[in-house]
Amino acid sequence: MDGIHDLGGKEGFGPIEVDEEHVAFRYIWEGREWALSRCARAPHISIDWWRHCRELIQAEDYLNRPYFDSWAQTDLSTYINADILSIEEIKTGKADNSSTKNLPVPVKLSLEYLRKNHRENAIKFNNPERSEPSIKINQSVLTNRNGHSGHTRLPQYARGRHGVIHKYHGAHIFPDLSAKGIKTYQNLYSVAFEAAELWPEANGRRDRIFLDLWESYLIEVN
Amino acid sequence: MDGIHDLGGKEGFGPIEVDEEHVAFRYIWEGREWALSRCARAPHISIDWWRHCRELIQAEDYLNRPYFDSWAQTDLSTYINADILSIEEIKTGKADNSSTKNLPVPVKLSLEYLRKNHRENAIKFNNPERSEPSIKINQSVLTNRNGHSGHTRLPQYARGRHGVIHKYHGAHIFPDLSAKGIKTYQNLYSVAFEAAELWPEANGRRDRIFLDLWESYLIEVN
Amino acid sequence: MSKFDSKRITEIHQHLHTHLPSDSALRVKTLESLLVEKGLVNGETIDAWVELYSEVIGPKRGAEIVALAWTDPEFKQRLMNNASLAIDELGFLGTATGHLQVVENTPLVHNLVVCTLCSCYPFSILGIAPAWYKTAAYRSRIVRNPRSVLEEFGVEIDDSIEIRVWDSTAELRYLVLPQQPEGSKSMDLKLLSSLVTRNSMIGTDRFLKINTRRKS
Amino acid sequence: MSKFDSKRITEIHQHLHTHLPSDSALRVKTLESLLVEKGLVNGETIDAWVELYSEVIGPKRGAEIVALAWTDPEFKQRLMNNASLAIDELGFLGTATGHLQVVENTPLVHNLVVCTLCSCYPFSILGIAPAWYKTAAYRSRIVRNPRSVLEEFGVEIDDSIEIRVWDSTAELRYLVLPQQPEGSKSMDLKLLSSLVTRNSMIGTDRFLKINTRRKS
Repeated sequence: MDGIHDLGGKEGFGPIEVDEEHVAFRYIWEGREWALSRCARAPHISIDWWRHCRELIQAEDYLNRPYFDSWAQTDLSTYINADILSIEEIKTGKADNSSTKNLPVPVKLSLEYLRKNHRENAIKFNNPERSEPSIKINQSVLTNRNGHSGHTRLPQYARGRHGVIHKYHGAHIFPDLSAKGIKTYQNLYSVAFEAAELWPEANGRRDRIFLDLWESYLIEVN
Repeated sequence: MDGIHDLGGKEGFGPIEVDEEHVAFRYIWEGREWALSRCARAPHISIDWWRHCRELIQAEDYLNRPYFDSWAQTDLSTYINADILSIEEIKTGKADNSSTKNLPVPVKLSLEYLRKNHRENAIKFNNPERSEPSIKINQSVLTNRNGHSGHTRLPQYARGRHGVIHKYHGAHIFPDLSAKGIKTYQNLYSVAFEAAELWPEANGRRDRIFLDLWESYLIEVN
Repeated sequence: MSKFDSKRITEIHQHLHTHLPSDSALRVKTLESLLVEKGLVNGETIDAWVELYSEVIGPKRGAEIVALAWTDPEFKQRLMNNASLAIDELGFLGTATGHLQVVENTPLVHNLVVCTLCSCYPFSILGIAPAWYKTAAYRSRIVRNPRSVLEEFGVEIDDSIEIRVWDSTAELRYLVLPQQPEGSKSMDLKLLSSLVTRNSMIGTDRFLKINTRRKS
Repeated sequence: MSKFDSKRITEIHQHLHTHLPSDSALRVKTLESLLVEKGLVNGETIDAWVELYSEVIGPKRGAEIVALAWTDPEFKQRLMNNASLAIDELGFLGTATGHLQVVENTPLVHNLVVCTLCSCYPFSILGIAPAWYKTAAYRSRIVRNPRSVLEEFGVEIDDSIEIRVWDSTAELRYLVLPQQPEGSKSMDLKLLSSLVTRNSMIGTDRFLKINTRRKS
């Protein structure tokens, strides 16, 4: 979707707070939200659907509310959508337990367990049986001119632009369909764009921007 | 600039409050701000520079603060920029009159006067001596693919798109340069775009979008 | 130093973001009182402008233009050719109507007006724009999904009708000329103009009725 | 009814916008207490996850990877070939590093990482991302004006150096391998890793120094 989340190259967001204290969580609730997002999720969810639910937060909230707050709102929206939580429960803060009878009981995991088994959280998104690129390295490509109203990972700033295939990464889950609950694989490439191809003021600057793009975002050109 | 103001086609802004009470000003301050914007302006200002100053309001403020509030902030920024007001004066609310000695004294105008002479506020932006189109009606055109970081009136959603010249309006002040204090004229056209040329989901819809675009935004194509 | 320096304005906005009171009324009061104190504006002229756009100038003017165009073919011709000149005949020329274009609804065409980049509006004939016209929601959606926006306004447009959205990107303002409702042929100008809603002149209303008076 | 209905989520967000308390701490407390009460999460597991990312996992891990790559050419080779496999040797594989790519700075190349569409970050080797990495300001500007952003971070990059910005649009995470600072050849791994700043592994720092320890 052409939402507020698609920020690359947008202007008017002011300076960056660079002198930030180095701390994982500035507030207790930030840590709780991070941990909650690790422990539980609505059924049928995919990372792409979750991201799309975050993108759908009203633009002014997306820009104004704290970062992990938007995670909490996203989580809430997915639980409500899955009929696990209700607006009423959220308003009152009181759980009506009728809706969760058939859900698995959560296990208690210790810090020591999590530390030792953290590698289980390294999710693979590729299909190891498919590793043949259909576009060659150094091939010139043109990206799609349009996105669509669903979740997609071709940002506005890189649409309708010429790039060069830099690297092939195998076939990865295609996010546009994954966000609709459909798991398919598609070849994924790092594509290199000259800065001057993307930005009007970049003429003569020898910088490059690399994006990881799926095959159906790309058209081979001469 | 690719700022938050460039809203055409952006998604995620929710429903429209259609059942609005029909009233010119909902609050007294809205009327005061409207009137202030009619009565006085910083020297050297053009409508295009004023609009650019409004576009430069931080994105989160642009989306969250009331409409006429953003006019007040824009006015303030132009007065500060012209050294007529200072941040210090705005903080304290107390005027330091040293800076305005050479400005003209404002006249007192009555409602009756304003009503009778309202036509003086109908500003012309065209150059009547220039009225020869250089692109013919029905000619196909392609719009520029890029904007730039200054003020421009070619919205993102209509960049790099094909349209047809619908009507010629004479030579009008070119906003991109006017916003930099340079008054030039350029031919202005209404350009018609098929909905399906602009929006991925519009295939088959027989709607059209018309934009008023200056010659240097356009390239003639076959 | 250039007076047209985007970076300087950005810095000023950052200062204002920090130092302005968050209450809009206080912000405007600060601006007004400083300008008055500095002798840059006259307080009574401000009062007169407020009154002008609260009491005198509003969508009633646009409705009169529409009613006249329905009943006087020669006026309509002049209006379609050069609307600024035509409304000047009625004493309606003014703020933001120096370049005015009238776009006419027909059985096969529906027109809609927006300003996606700011909020341009033909003030001297429609008054102050409604709040929804200035929202991000209207500005973003109307060029992309005009039919779903119209549905929210309670207007259903048949697929066979072409929608034309006019995005006011230049100093040209638009007035939609709605279709005259059935059964109103014998009405006088005053009655006819009372049928014309403000929204019908922006395009978020289409089907005017002879038994309802202007609501919005 | 589809469980993947954007319109329904939009409506839910509107409800949440109206009904959630504005205080973020209260919002998260509501979520946590409802999930605990419903038996969907275990409170002690939540505690353990907080502790894991407060105490155990952080940019120190990335710094160890960098120091090892500087001193062990074979490890560096494995790291450049398949970083996920290489960090698994060190026990650092985990959240969001299932697909990891290391990009190496050279005298002629400087690498920078961003996620313009959300805020993807290689958590298991750098910990929780700094707040600036998740701001609209960083995400919008770094792909367009990397040099001016770097200046704000106090890093001046000569025009002759190519900047490569990696926008993490897929499930592939990036780690910048900074250049080893002059005069550090004889240092041991522990000392070397103390020279590596978190920002240098994202790309908003470039010139590591042997006499300053990690600040950020």
